[in-house]
Amino acid sequence: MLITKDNIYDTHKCRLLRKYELTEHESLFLFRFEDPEVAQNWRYLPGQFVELSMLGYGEVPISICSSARRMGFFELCIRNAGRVTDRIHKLQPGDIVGIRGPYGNGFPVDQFHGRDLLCVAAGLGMAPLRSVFLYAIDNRWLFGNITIINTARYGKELLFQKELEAMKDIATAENIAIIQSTTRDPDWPGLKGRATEHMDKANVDPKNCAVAMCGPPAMYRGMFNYLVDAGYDPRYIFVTLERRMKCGVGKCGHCNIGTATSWKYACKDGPVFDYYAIISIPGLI
Amino acid sequence: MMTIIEECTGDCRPRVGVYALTSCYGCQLKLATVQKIIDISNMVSFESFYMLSSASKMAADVDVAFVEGSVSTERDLEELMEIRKHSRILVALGACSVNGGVQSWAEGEMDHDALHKCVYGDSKLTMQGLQATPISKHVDVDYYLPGCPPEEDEIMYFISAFLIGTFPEPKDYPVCAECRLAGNPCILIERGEPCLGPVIVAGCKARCIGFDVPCVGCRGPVPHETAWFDSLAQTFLRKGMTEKQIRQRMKIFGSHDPNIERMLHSILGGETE
Amino acid sequence: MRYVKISKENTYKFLEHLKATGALYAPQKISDRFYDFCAISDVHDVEFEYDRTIRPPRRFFHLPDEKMFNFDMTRHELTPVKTQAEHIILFGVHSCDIVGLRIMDAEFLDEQKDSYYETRRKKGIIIGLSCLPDEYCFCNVRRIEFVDAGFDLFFHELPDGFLVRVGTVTGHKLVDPHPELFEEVSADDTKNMELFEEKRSSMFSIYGNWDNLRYFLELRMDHPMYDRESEICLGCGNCTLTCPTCRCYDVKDLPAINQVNGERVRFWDSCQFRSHGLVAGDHNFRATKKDRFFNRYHCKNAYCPETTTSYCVGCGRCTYFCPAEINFKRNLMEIAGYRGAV
Amino acid sequence: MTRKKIIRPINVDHVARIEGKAGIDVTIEDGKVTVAEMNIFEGPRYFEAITRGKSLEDATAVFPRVCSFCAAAHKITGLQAAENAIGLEVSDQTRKIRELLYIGDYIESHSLHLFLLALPDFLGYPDAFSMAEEYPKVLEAGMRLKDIGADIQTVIGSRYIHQENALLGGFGKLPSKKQFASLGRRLKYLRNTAEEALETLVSYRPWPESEMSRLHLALEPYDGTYSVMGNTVHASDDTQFNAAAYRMRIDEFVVPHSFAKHCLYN
Repeated sequence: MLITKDNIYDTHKCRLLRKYELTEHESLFLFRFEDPEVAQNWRYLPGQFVELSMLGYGEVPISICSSARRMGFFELCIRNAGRVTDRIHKLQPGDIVGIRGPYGNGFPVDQFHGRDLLCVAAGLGMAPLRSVFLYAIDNRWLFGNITIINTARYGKELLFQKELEAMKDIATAENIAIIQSTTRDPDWPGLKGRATEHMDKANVDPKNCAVAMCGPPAMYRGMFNYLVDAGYDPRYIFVTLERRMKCGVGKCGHCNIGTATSWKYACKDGPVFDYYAIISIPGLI
Repeated sequence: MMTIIEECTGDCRPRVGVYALTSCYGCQLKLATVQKIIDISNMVSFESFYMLSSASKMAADVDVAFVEGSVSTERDLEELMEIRKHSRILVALGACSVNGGVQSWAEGEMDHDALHKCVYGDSKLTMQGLQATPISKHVDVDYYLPGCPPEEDEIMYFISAFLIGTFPEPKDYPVCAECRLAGNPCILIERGEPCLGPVIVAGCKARCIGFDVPCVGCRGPVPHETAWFDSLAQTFLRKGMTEKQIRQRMKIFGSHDPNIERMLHSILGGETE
Repeated sequence: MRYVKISKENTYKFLEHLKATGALYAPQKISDRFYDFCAISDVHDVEFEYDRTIRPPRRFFHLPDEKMFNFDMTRHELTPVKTQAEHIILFGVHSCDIVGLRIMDAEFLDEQKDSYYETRRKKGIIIGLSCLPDEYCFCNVRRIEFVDAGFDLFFHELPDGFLVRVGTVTGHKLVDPHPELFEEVSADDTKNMELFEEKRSSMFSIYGNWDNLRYFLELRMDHPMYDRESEICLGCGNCTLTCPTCRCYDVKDLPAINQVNGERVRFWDSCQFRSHGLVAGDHNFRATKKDRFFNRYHCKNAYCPETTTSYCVGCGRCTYFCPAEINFKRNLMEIAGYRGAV
Repeated sequence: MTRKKIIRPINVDHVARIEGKAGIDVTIEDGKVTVAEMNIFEGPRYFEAITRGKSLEDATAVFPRVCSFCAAAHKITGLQAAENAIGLEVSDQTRKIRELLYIGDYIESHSLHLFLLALPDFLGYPDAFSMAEEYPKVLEAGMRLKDIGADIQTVIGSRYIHQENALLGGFGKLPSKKQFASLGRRLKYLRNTAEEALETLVSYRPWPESEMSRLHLALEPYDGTYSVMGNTVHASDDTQFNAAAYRMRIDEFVVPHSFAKHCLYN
């Protein structure tokens, strides 16, 4: 639920509770709203994002990567890649930031209920998909079998690698397949190769499966071909796109995507799009 | 919220050095005459600022060094190397430092010997001059403040941002953008005058065009290879300018741009001289 | 709709009254060839026959440069800057620009209302003015040459004055206090308006409609026009900054020298600039000049459901104010295969 | 027994609080100065060379960049030279407004020099910042004088360093009557400030007297108002010559220790 102030660009204060280093460049930040009323009522969907504001530095859109079931708290996985995120990485527990949102459509998880779930992530794409995956685990009874494929170029770049590794104990008992793979790392002891190369290990039924993907456009192209050939229902294939969502509310125009007949704002109409929306926008991926 | 200040005794203010190589001293003058200079001098400690202070050191240990001027003598080069060694952040201040300045106008036309002969004849000097070059040809530069001279608001924005541990996002769009917002009529379209607005980086709020004077390009070409000299040369040709005029005009402040020669060549052919 | 008539002399008197109501802006000549909406001190400076203003009317409601918040870094607080609530009266707005403002409304006053825009827009009074097209105009193929909403009053030129359409309650309230300035519309006046409209329609350089344009744009995405024209393009952003419907903006924080306070400001941006499509890690979604050039052709020709038009209103600014003389109309016609004078 | 010769060299490597880079070498032998050299090691920028063959518009745009403190002087001189070369007469109005621009520069650079660069010497401070607390009033007065000089240039010339709004034959756009009137009001209002500040300034210490014989050159003004623009040069030895004949009266020569040339009047 979007709780805005009179001014849609105004923010809510949030306190940083914990910061975990995930990789060399990415860390996980746990925040809590300062205002108890906001903390009580703030809801979000997996795949939605917030605008995080560091006064004096600027605002950045960050997708939420925690489970939507845990209320009043949320986690953001942030890569240190610019002026603002560099400042965020210097935050200490107890520090305050500004948050507005959540924005975007998010994954339509209601439609996923009763189906198997396949999550495919590459690189930083694991951040929004962790939210979907944790949602499914927290609502385990609503889903069939679950498979998550997490890939990165190198082992040290694999996001949430340890967290997923630790889940392997319960995974088998819960019909969850966790596949982690690297594409370029010669020293990586585990699986190697792109997501498409491990699809044979997915324990889902293509005919009754929802797919959530996040990664670079090249991955989408490969996966789309594979999924459609393998008989997955295109209506349940969803991807999330990255753009520069400066305002988050469809005003500033930086995240516009598409061509003349399907002109969209990634922040408002997306960032999650289904298979048919993607193939209707020529040249998008 | 700032990172915890390490234990410091005495003066904990950030240390600043202001240095000049070869230039007109206008950038330092601009820095020294911003309205809030006293506020700045309270927030930072000027370790070196020869133009204003006799308590200056050449290459003091500083957090940020502003360097104005081009490298035009061997001594400049030595000083620049020293400055870089003693500075955490090095800022190129102004056109000479960023782009080589007007002294690079003859770049590609006359070499240093020819320049020297033209001004000093056969007289020998004890000091060695060099072909003027931007400082980025010799050392790593952390930030650029373009302009001849730089604008007050950009200097203030940089210093304020520096004080909280960041830097302003550099502009990457041309003067035209600010000119339209200022409501000036376009003198390039209307009168066909050689306005360099389309290829020069914004920040001056189209100061000169506001006075009906075509842009001479003192802020230097738009960075990130988005200064389209070739397109503008085509436009200028259509407006009736000669190849020589176009080349000269664009090179006043842009002769060190890595693309200018290639782009002009594609439209105008080789040098006509 | 209510119709009244006003004579030319009374129009000046009416403008005087408007000036007393709020800040009056109207077209004025600012150089040999260009016009702009200027603050009017002498109503006789108002230019009734102008082609197009260099700056679009949206600038009165979505400021080119706007302070959004003051902030305090130690208290972590944003304080919204209150927008000035003075009446802004725009006189002499052509129908293309009126539709332009309606498109702006559709974008800024949707379910997520931009309060800065909203406050000013609510205080805005829009008075339209009929016009004759030049070779740059193509509002007719955009189906908006005769606007039917989005104005408070609309002045149609007659040989001896103006026929005024009253569009809103605000419009009535402007007319009502001055019965001495207005008269009833006669049959002759209506005939004269008809003649004017006839003359007007005959002056367009192209006819028909461009409803299927957007489909051709997609079917011919690799058209050589993009390569050819983007090569000439200066990437200066004039087309987008003069456009009455472009609304991209960027936001930045300006910290003060005291390390405590600062301002969050926004300013007009353009998709023709490199940083527009830039995301973290230096990846750019519109990395080349051609990508950015292409983007505008599609963005402008997308469909705006709220106004049932494309985002391009056919005002001709992007061509008229292009230093490289790139002709938007001609290029679109080339892609879609439309015939007609360029 | 022969007395050993006492040689005392004094080297100032980098003179502070001046515009430009210079050092001073002085050698004293037996109480007598034998060497006194001012080294201008500020790099050469070859203005005489780089503007050759360039269009007048472009060249005159570059000239103010010779020096930031007196940019207006270089700009206007360059324009006048170019106009002379092509036989272009400017209107009286243009000449008058140029003079005003020039005077703005005078006010600005002189107040800067006196209050920001020279004053700390008389009061025993390394710079103006460190005397700001003790002597806020005189510094503030100086800065206000500098501001009016800068604003005159900004209003007329577009900015106070490297004015662009002074072109061959005239100006791009002239300031409005209102702007001129407002400058006039401010100048009148500042008259007292200026006088007080100057009195304070001279009260700090008697100005050094020099008994050396010197020669000064000055322009005879066009209309007897202020000598910043004119055609005739007067020397303090009562000689005079036409500015166009400067090459005959002033000899420029190169000294090996300085990038700046030296001059002799004859």
